[in-house]
Amino acid sequence: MAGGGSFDTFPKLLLRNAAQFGTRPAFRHKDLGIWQNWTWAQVAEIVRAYAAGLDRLGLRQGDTIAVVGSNRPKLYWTMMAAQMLRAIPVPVYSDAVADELAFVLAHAEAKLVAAQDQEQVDKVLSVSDRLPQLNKIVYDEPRGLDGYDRSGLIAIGDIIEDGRAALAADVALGERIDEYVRAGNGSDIAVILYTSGTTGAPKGVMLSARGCIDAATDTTRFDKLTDKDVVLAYLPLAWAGDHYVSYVQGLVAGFCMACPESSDTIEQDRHEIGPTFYLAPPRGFEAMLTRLMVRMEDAAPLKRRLFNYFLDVARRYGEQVLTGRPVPLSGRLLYALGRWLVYEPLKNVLGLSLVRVAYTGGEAIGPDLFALYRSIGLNLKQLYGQTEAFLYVTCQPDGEIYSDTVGPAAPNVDIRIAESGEVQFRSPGMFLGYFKDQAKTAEAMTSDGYVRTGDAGFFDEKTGHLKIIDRAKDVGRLVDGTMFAPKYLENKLKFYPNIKEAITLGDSREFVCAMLNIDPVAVANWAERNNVAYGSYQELAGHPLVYDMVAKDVAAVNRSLAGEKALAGAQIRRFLILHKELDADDGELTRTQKVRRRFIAERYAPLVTALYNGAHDADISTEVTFEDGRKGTTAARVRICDMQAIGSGESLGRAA
Amino acid sequence: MRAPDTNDILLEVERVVLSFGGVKALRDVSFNIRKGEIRAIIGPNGAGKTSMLNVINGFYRPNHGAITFKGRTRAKMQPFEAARGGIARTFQNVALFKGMSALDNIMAGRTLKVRRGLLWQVLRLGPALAEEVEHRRKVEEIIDFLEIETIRKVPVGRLPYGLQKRVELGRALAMEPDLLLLDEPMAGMNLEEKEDMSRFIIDVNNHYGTTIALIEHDMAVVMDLSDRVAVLDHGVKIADGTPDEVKRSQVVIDAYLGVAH
Amino acid sequence: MLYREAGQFKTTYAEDMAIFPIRQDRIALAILVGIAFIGVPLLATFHVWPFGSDYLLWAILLPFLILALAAIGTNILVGYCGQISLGSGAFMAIGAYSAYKLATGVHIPLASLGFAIAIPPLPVLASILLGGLMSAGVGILFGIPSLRIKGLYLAVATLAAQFFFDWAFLRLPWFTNYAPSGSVNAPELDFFGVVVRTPVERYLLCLLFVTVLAVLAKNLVRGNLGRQWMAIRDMDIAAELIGIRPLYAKLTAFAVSSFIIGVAGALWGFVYLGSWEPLAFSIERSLDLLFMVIIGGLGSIMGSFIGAAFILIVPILLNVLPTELGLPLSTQTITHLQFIIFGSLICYLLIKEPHGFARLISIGKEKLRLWPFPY
Amino acid sequence: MIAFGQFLEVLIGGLMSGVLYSLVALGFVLIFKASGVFNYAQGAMVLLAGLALVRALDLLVANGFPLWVAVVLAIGFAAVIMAATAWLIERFVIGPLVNQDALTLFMSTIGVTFVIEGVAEMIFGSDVYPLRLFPTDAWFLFEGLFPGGILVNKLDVWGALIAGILVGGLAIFFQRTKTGRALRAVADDHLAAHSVGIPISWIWFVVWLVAGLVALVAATVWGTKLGVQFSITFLALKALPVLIIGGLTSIPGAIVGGLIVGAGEKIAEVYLGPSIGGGIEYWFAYVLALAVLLVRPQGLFGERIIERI
Repeated sequence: MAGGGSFDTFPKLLLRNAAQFGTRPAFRHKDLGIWQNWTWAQVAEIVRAYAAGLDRLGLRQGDTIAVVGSNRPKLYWTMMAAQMLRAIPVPVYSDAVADELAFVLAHAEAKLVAAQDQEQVDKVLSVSDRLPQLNKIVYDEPRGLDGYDRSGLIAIGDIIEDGRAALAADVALGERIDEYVRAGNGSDIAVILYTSGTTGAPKGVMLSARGCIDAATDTTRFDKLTDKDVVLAYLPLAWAGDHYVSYVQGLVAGFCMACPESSDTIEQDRHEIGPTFYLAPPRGFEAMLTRLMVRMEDAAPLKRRLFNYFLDVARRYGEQVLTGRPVPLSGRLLYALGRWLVYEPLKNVLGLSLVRVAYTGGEAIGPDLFALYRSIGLNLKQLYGQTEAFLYVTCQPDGEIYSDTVGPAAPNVDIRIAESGEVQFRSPGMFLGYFKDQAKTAEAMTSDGYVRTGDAGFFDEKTGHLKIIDRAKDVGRLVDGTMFAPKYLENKLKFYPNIKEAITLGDSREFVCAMLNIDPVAVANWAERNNVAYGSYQELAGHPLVYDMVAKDVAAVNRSLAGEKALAGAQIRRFLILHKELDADDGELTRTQKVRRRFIAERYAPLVTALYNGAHDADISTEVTFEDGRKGTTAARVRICDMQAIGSGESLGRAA
Repeated sequence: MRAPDTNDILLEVERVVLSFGGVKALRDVSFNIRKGEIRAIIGPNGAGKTSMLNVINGFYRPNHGAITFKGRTRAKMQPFEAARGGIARTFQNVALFKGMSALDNIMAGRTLKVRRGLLWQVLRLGPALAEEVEHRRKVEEIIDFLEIETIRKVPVGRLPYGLQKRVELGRALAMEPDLLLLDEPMAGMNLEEKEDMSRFIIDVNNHYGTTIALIEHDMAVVMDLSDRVAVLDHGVKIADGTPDEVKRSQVVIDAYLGVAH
Repeated sequence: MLYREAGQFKTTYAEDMAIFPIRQDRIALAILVGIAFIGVPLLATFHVWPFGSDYLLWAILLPFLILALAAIGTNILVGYCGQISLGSGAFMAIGAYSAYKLATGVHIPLASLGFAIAIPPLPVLASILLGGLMSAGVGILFGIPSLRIKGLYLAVATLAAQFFFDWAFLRLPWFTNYAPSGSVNAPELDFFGVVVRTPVERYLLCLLFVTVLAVLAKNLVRGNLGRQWMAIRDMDIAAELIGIRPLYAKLTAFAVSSFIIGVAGALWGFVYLGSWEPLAFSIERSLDLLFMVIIGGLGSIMGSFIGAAFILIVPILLNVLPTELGLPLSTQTITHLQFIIFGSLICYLLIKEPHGFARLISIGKEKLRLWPFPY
Repeated sequence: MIAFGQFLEVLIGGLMSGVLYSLVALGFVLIFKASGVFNYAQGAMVLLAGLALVRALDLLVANGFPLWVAVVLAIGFAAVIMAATAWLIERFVIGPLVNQDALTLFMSTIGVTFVIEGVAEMIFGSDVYPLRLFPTDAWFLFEGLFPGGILVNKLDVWGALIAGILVGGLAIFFQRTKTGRALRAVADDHLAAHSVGIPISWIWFVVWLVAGLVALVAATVWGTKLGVQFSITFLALKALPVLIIGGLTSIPGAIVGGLIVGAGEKIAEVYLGPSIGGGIEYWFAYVLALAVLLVRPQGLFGERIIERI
C-alpha cells in the first residue's frame, strides 16, 4: 500500500506512481463505447508533454489556470501539468452561471482556462471582456468549435502534441520541467478550491501540497486504500469531495480514477466499472433508492412482495449479521437467502457490489436510509468535513457505525468544542487561508490556530463520536441555559415519515415547542389503511388519531434526546400540527424548500403565543395563495398537544 | 468549413426525363450540385423530388438525359455502383435494417470499406479482427458525433422515429460519401427534433466537408440551412437560386399556395 | 440474479464484440464444452448412467449434433439472409453422395471423347469437406435465380433442387456405384490412421465438426458478411444503396449455407447412417430443418441447436411418456401427434415470437441480469 | 402415323392429368390473389377433403343409404369440414399474422399443412381409401385413324369437365357476387377493401372456404383416380410449379400452367425418360418452373412486379 511518504508534491507522486505502478491503470474514461485506459506511466509522459506545452503557452510558476467542466481525464491532467510547472489549478463548478464563473476567474486572476467543451468555452467567451488577464482558452472536446476564431483557442490534444515535439526538439526544456518538479516543495499552493459560498461571494480556499498529501495519506491508511482500488470520478471537479477522493487519494494511493461517459450515464458506468470506494451526499443515496423503488413498482406483484419481505429481513437482522452479533438461526438463514435473492443483485444493479468503503456526509442522513444501505451489506459510513480542512474532520471507523454521529476525529485531526458549542479543529490538511482575503481568513481562524467550522456539536459519551447539531449561529439557549439546536431537533422529527416539516422554537424561552406539518402522502396512506375518514388536509391534520400517532414520534425524539446529556433539557414539551402545508408561494419556504423559521414565527404568532401560554387550542386565520394564484384566507382552530419530558434514566429503561 | 467553390461541380443533372408508363415524374430537369455545398431541392408533395433522388443514385433509370458525377457521365448505373461512386442517401420513411441494432446498422454502412474477404472473416483473426475493430472505431466516432451512445445496442425497431432518422444518417455517414442525399430528413419530426437534425446536417457539412443534397416539401426548414435551392413542381424545375431569391420568386409562391399545407 | 456483472467492463472493441461478453456466460459455456468433450465420453466409455447403453449416443446425441449442424446451415440462408429454402435435404444428399463418390473413387466415362476422368479414392476427411464444397457449388447454382426472384418464388426453385436430386440419386445408378439395391455403404472412417468405429468415437468426431463449424459460422454472421446478409434480409433496396451487392451477398449465403449442410449430409451418411438410401434426404428432411430454425430461432446459431434438440426430442417423448404412463400410442398416432405439435408450434411461434426459443431464452437471460427489477 | 397417334395419346393424357394440377392450382391462386398468402397447405386441404368425403361415404353406404343420398350427404359433410378448417385457419393463423411479410405467412401455412395432415389422418385414418365417383374405364377414339385408336380415360374427361365448370363458377362468383367483387378489391389493395367497409376477416374466411371447396372438388377427381391417400399431398405440391409457370395471380394462368405441366411431363417421360432412367415426372414440373422463373419471373400470365421506394 502506497502513501504520501517522502513525496510532498503531486508531480513527485505522479513520477513515483509511474515508477511504482507503471503498468497499472491510472485513468479510465468511457468514451467511444469502451473504457479508454491510461497507465500511470502513460499519464506521466502525457502530463510532462502537456506541461511543456503549457510552459510554451506562457504558464509560469504561481500563475493560476482555471479548470471548468465535468470529470474528464484531460482536465485532471491539466491540474497535474499545472502543478508540474508549480502553477496553481483552480477547478470551477461546471454548472456555474456566467457571472459566478466571471467572478471566480477574475478573482483567481486565471491566465488560462481549461474548458471541457463548446458549452463551457461559450460561457467563458461570453464574459471574456471582464477577464483582462485571461490570455487563452484550452479545450478538450472540439465538437462544434469548428467555426470559432482560433486565435484564443487551443485543443488540449494539440498542446500535448506540441509539448511532445518541443521536448523532443530541445532537451533544455525537458530539464527545465524536471527542475520545476525537483524544486517543488510541500509548502507550494497545490490548488485553490472556491467554496460555493452560501453566504456572500465564493472564497478561494488555498491548500498546500504537503497538507493535501498528508491528509490523504492518513485517510488512505485509515480505509486501507491501495493501487488496486477504483473510484468513479463523478462529483463536481471543484468540490473538495471529488478533488480529495478522486484526485488526491488517487495520486497518493495510486489507484484508478474512472470518468463516466456523461452525467446521464453515471448509473450505467458505475455498474460497469464497479468502484471499490464510493462517496456520495445523502441525497445521492436517497435518489438512488427512490429510483430503485420506482422501478420496483412496475415489477410483478410476487417479485415485489419478495423484495419488500427481504428488505424487512435485512432491516431486522442485517446490521447484526454483518457485525457478527448474535442472531437467531432462522434470521441468519433468511438473511443468507435474502442476500442471494435480493441484496447482492440489488448492489449489483446499483454497481456497488465491489464497494469496500462508502462515505456519506455534508448533511444529516435519514436513519432508515442509512440503515437500509448498511443492512444490505454496503459498508456505508459517515464523515464530517470541510473544504477548509481539506475534507476529513471526523469519520467513522469500520465497526463503529451510528446513523446519528459523524465519528471520532480523523487521524491526526485535533478537535475541540468551544464555549459557544462551536466545533473547532486543527488538521494536517487544513487550509493556508483564503486567496486574497486576509479578513475572511482571520475570521475563520482562532488566535491559537484552530479553524472555526461554524457548526455546533458535541461529543456523544456512549460512542465518543462527534455529533453535529446545527450551524453555530442558529444554536440558541433556553432560559435555563440548556443548548437549543433547532435544526437538529427538526431533522430528528423529519426523519419520521409522517412528519414533513417541523419548526421548533425555544431560543430564550423556558421550554421547546414544535409546529409540525404532516406528510400528506404518508399520512393519507395510513388513514386509508386504518380507514380514518377525512375531508381535507386541514381535517386530516387536526384528526385526533393523527395527533396520537405524531405524538408517538415526538416522544421517540424526546427519548433519543434524553440520551444526550447536552440536549436532554431541550426536549419538546408541546407541539401542534399546522392546519395547512407550508408553501413557498406563501413565502413560508424558500424556493429550495427550506423553512423560513423567522417568517413563520411571525406569521403564526397567535399559535406561538398559545404554545407558550398553556392554552390547549388556538384560532388562526392565514392568507393563502391557491394554485391559480387567487388569494384567500383559511381559518382554523389548532389543537396543541402536551408531551412528557423523559428523564435520561427512564429513557434507557425504555430503550432497552 | 463551408466554402462552396463556384466552379467546382460535383454532380450535373442534364435534361432528365423520367416516366412510369404514361406518368411523367420528371420533365427535362437540369441542375447541378457544387462540392461542399448544401443543396436543397424543394417542392410540393408529388413534385418529383424523390424520383429525382432515385435517378441520381441509380435506382430509377431516366428515359432521357444524363447524370454526370465527379466528371463521369453515366446513363445507367446500379444503385450499389452509385454507392461505390460515393453517393449515400437516407429515405423519406426510414429504411433501416429492422432486425439489427443501431450499431450493426451503421457498421453495415462500412461494407464498401471492408477489405478482408470471406475466408478472413471466417477466421476473424489477426488482420480480419484488426480491420473489424478499426471499422468499429470509425463507427463509434459517428455514434459520438450523432449523440446516440445510449441506444448503441438497441434494435432499431424499438427506437422512436427521431432516433431512427439519426441512425439512418449515421449509416449514410459511415460510407464516408462525397455526396449525401437526404430525403425529407425532417419529415414527421417535432420542432425540437427538426432543430437537432438541422444542427447535425450543418455539422456534417462543416466537420466532414460532405456535399449534401436534401429534399423537403416544407420550405421554412431548408431556407436557413441550404446554400442554394432548386424548386420542383409537377416534375418541372420552376426556380433555382439562393434561398432569398427563391423565397421572392412568384412562381414558387404560387406553386406552394396551389397545394394545401 | 445469477448475473453479477458489476465491475465487468470492456477496454477494447475486441472484448466488446466477443461472442460471450459476459463472464458468467463464458463460464457456463466452458462447463458445457467440458461436459460435451470430456464428461460424456467418460460416462459413455464406463457405461455410467445415463449412458448405460449406447442408445443416448446413437439415437439422440449423434443425430442431434449432425442435424444441429445442418440447421446452422439452413439458418444462415433462411434466418440470416432471408432466402427461404425447401431444399436443404437435397444439399445434405449432395454432400453425402459427393463424399461417397470421392471416397470410393470417381470414374466418369466419356465414351464419346474416348477417355474417362478417374479420381482415385480420397481420404475420408477430404471427401467430407469436398462433399461440402460440391454442395456449395450446387448451392450457388440454385441460388442464382434468387437474384431475380424473391422469397416465395425462390421456395419453388429450392423445391426443384429437392426433387431433382431426390430423383437423380435414386435413378442414376452412377451415383450409387451401380449398387443393385440403390443403397450405398460408407467407407471405413479412417482419419490419418485413426479409425472411428465406436459410438463414442463417432460422437466425438461429430462434436468436433459441429464445434468448429459453429464457431466459424458465428464469426461470419457477426462480421461484415453477416451484416450484409441481414441487410439484404431486412431491406434489400436500402442494402443496395449502401453498396451491398445482392449478387455477392446472396450467393455467399447460398454457398456457405450449402457447404455446412453438405458437410452435415456427409456426416449423416458416413458417421450416423453408415449405409443409406436417397429417402434419407427427402423433402421431409428439408421441412424438418426448416422447422428447426423456425422453432429454434431464425437468425440465431444457438437457436439452431435448440431447434434440432426440440425436433429430435418431441417424438422420443411421445414414445416414452405415454408408455411410462401405461397408455402406449401406436406409431401412427405418434407421427400424427408429432405433426400436430410441430405444425401448431410453428404457427404459434411465428405469431408470438418470430425469433423462436432462442429469443425466449435471451429474454429470460435479460430478466436474470436485471433481477429483481423488471427493467 | 403410329408415332403421331401415340404422341397424340400421350399429349391428351398429359393435358388431362394437367387439368388435375390446375384444379389444385386454382386453390392456390384464389388465396394468393386475395390475401397474398402462398398456401403450402392446399395439398393437405385436398387430402383432408378427400378423407372426409370418402370416409363419410363409406360409412353412409355401409349403413345402407342409397348411393346418391350418401354421396350428397358425404359431400355436404366434407364441405362443412372445409368450412370449419377455413374458419380455424383464418381465426388462429392468418388473422393474427395480418400485415406480416409473405415469407412468414408462407411458413405459417407449412405449419398449417402439418396440423391438417396430422389431424386428418388421426380422425379419418391413414390408409388408402378407394373412391368411386366417376367411371374410370377408357374410351378409344379415332380407331379409324390410328390402329388401336387413342386411349382416353373417361375420368380425365370428367376432370376436364369439372374443371371447366369450376372455372366458370369462379368467374361468375368473382364478377357477379358482392363478396366476389370484394375479394377482387382486397386483392388489389387491403386498405381500399377496408374503406369499402368489408371486414377483412370475413373476406379471408370466404377465400379459404372457396379454396377449401376447390380442394374438395379436386379431391373427388383425384381420389377416384388414385384413391385417397397421403401421397396426394405431394402431387398437390406440383401445383406450385404450375403456379409459377402460369403466374401467381392469374386464374387462367393456373389452368394453362396445369395443362403445360401435365402435357410436358408426360411427353418428357415418354420420350426422354427411358434414356435417363425414367421417373422424370418427379421433377420435370419444378425444373420447368425454375426455367420460367429465370426467363420471366412473373410467369406467363402474372402481372409485372414493380418495386417502389
